[in-house]
Amino acid sequence: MSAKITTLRDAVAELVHDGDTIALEGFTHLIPVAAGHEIIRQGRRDLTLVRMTPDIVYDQLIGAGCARKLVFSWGGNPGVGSLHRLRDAVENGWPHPLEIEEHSHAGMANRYAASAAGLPFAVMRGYTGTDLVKHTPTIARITCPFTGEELTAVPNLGLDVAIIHAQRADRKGNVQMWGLTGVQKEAVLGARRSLVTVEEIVDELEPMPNQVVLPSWVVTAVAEVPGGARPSYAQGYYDRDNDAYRAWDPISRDREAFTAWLKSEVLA
Amino acid sequence: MSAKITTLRDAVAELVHDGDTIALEGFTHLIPVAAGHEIIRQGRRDLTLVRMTPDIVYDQLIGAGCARKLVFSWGGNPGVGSLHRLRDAVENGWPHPLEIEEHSHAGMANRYAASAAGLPFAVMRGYTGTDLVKHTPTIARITCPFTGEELTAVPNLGLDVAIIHAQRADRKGNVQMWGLTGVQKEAVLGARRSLVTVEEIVDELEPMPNQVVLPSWVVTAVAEVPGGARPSYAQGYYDRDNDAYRAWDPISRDREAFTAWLKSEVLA
Amino acid sequence: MTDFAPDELLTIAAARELTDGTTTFVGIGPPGAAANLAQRTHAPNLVLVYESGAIGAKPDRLPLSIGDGILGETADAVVTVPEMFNYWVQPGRIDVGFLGAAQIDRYGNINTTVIGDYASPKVRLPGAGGAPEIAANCGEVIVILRQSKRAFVERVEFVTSVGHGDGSPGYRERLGLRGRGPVKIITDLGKLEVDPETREFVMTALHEGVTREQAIEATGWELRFADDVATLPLPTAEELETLRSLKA
Amino acid sequence: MTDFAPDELLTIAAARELTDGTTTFVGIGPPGAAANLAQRTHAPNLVLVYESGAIGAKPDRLPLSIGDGILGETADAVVTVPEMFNYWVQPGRIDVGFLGAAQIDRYGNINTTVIGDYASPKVRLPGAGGAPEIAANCGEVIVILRQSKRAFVERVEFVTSVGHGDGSPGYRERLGLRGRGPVKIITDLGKLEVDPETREFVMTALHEGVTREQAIEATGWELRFADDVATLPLPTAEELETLRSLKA
Repeated sequence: MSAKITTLRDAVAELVHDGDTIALEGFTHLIPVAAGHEIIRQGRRDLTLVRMTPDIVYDQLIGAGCARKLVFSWGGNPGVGSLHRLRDAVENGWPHPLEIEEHSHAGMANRYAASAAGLPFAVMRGYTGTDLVKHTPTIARITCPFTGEELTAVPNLGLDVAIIHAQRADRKGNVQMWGLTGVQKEAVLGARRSLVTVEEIVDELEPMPNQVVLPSWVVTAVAEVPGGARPSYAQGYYDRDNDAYRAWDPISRDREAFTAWLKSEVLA
Repeated sequence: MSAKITTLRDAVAELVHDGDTIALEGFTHLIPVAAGHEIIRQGRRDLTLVRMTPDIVYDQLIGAGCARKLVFSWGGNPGVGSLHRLRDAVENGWPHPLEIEEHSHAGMANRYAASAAGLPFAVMRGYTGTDLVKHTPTIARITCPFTGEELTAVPNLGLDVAIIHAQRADRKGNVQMWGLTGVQKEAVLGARRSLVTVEEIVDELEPMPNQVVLPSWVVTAVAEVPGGARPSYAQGYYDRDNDAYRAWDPISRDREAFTAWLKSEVLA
Repeated sequence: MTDFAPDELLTIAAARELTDGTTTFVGIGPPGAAANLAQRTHAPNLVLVYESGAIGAKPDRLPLSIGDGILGETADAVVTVPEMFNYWVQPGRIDVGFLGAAQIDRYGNINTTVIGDYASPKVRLPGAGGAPEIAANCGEVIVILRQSKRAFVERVEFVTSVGHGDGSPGYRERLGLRGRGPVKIITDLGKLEVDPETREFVMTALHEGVTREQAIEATGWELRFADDVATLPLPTAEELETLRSLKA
Repeated sequence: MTDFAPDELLTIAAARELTDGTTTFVGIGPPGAAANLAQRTHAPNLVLVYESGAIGAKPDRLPLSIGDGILGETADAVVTVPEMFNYWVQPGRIDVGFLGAAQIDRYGNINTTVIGDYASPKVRLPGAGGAPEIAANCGEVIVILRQSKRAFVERVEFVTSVGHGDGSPGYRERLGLRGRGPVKIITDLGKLEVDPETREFVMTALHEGVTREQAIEATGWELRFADDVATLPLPTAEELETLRSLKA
């Protein structure tokens, strides 16, 4: 089974369903923003949104009412401040209440690794003594059968869909990304279905340093979406638009400003 | 703490002690053969030898009487046949009995991963229904605290020393290898001490596709040993000497021929 | 017609079993040669996965070992060995596992560990390698092995890789093994396939010119035959030529 | 003397705490600026490790985020995020963890999660990020934070990252935490260090021109002072210039 090369609109329509558990991953670099906006446009609801570092595109999905729950480890606008739509949902239940399931980066990274490995859980040292243990049921103790030592277990994420953005794919649907690639490989390998948006589709994938290649047969769909990671960056294509991240702060602080922004920038 | 750049002789003298648990890793590619011969020359004894694929250099270490125990997953002369010194030790106790602890590749790979991660064990699906479970005490059952599913646990390898061969290091002791790199990163990160022999020491490490870089501060010692992986290969430097692997078969079948070979080729 | 060696017959027959577009986990020896031959003939889109970490390798000659440099150089992706087993084999991403064996029994259990007593063996074999988890997790397993009473035994002396156990219904499911396990054994005499009712391997085809008596004689259990035993056509000149050019 | 902002004072003081040749886990904001400044001044062999996967980064400008492309491009090695936490942070390979905080208490416990009730919070903060495991596993932790009664509290409302717990002897050891935990807090007023006897943070130094009263006023617990309270020299023109050029 090779990846289907399709459009962003068709891919989201086919792969993302109401109620899905979905990760749009990217660790500062290569954030699949265009795909997030397409999900808003198609009006998906009751999504469980998973991401280590939900940033402004998750703030937008939450503000637009797509999410029922957020599974995450650090929810902020990096270098700027809070995610105000996230806060408004958590603190005031607007546009509706948002359940949260909160981990550390190490815990989320291990949950992605367990998901990619087809295991129900992963083992790590972590969380001991923190208050996260009291509020997050997906943290458990586990005993080493050889030494008796107590460690921490975190479960598989149970992802229905993973969406990532990569620099390139070839015409067969093999995907190539390079630079800082976070947990994107784990997200795709750990999900039942996957969509990769790419800057461009090329005839041949020239090897790059620190590349990660996902063969076509582990990807469900590929869509060419130039600029699909803006305002984050795509190494070799464009830089991070730091002004856009700063500009998000005043828009997101105010429900009306946000609603107007959504109408003019995403839904129009 | 940076890696010390030293000679093979001094590094082995300092880092490898009688009774150590030691891995000389390499998966067909980049096998640290010269380092193995130096261990034989220095007359180390009672070693627990660890390797996924013990090949002719482990056959030589075992025949030379360096080993008390072998921890492995596939012990053969790839494409040729048996390791006759290993078989003579296991079947006939020559030159002295060899204890074996036997795993699958997946199990050994996970033991290396647990070692690199500083965990007492790793979780996997494996071994279920096999007779390995009856003979290998380092295979245990473990229950998922979230789903109740039964899985398999394998322990940390407890490595005192890891030795690998790489293509290059820079003058600070940063190590670079590329091509198929097996479990070598895990071996170095999982051991208390490590030695990397390299084809050459260069001023600057030019990035290579599929490279693995080990920063100087996780390596104990680096020694320049050109050809140190022969008769295996070092991508970009020399090819595998398949004739040497075939030639090993008749030498290793016979204790006298082996002893003569050891005297003339290693100890001389 | 060209002469050919038993291993060539075996390899060519095995290559024919591979469907284009599937992913195949490839070991050394005949399985590797068969997979490379298939890629060069009827299955150009066969994805070759090697335990050394090469995914989608397209070697232009037969790799000399599963860690041959040509694999990494021609692969779509290169991964570490822990990643190969954890992210690729374990979740069942590979359609077909291609295995050899020292011994196999009527239920497809495989021994590559030891002949005789484990503690003081008659013959110490190389051991498990990747086979136990390939046999457990790949979609299905094809075994390639020359047929003889020594190799085809009533019960393997050591279960290195699980086939269908004692043949009882649901044996693999009870162990939580996800793949279908061994489904075919390709030999120099013909082909055995697992009977879905009894989980016993029965001879479903013979190479042209091979008799039932030869097969019975080369099998350590009371060999059964399918109702219709097919005849496998001999290697074609093109197949032989391609196989030999791979090894050159 | 040049004028400087409180964050500049803080950053420069923190940079001075980093010893050349050590490995430092770097977050965003003042900790990142401090580590980059140290590398550019007295600690050229400081190894900067970023949770985004860059090991040994040598950025020639201040990274705009922990995932800035400049980090990967200048790093000795780039690894995935799971590898970073499992192979590098978890086994305690990093000497110094450099953390910020929203709240910190007298025993160095850190809150970056929530102010008020968890279920219906007054302020929802960004959350844990890499901090809990950095605080648990790095050799030691240095916290960088502007000093105020809001931030320096008697008891944090949520323990995101464990310091010295309730201050009882062996608190960290009982939890199996391997690193020494928070040892210093660098503030815009001076420096607090952990008292090895009581595990309470005491003021051991003040920036030039800062009074004890200012420090007491900006601390939510009954602040103790060391027997000898040192005076930290003000930022030099060179330090300020280097810091500002980094941000340019």
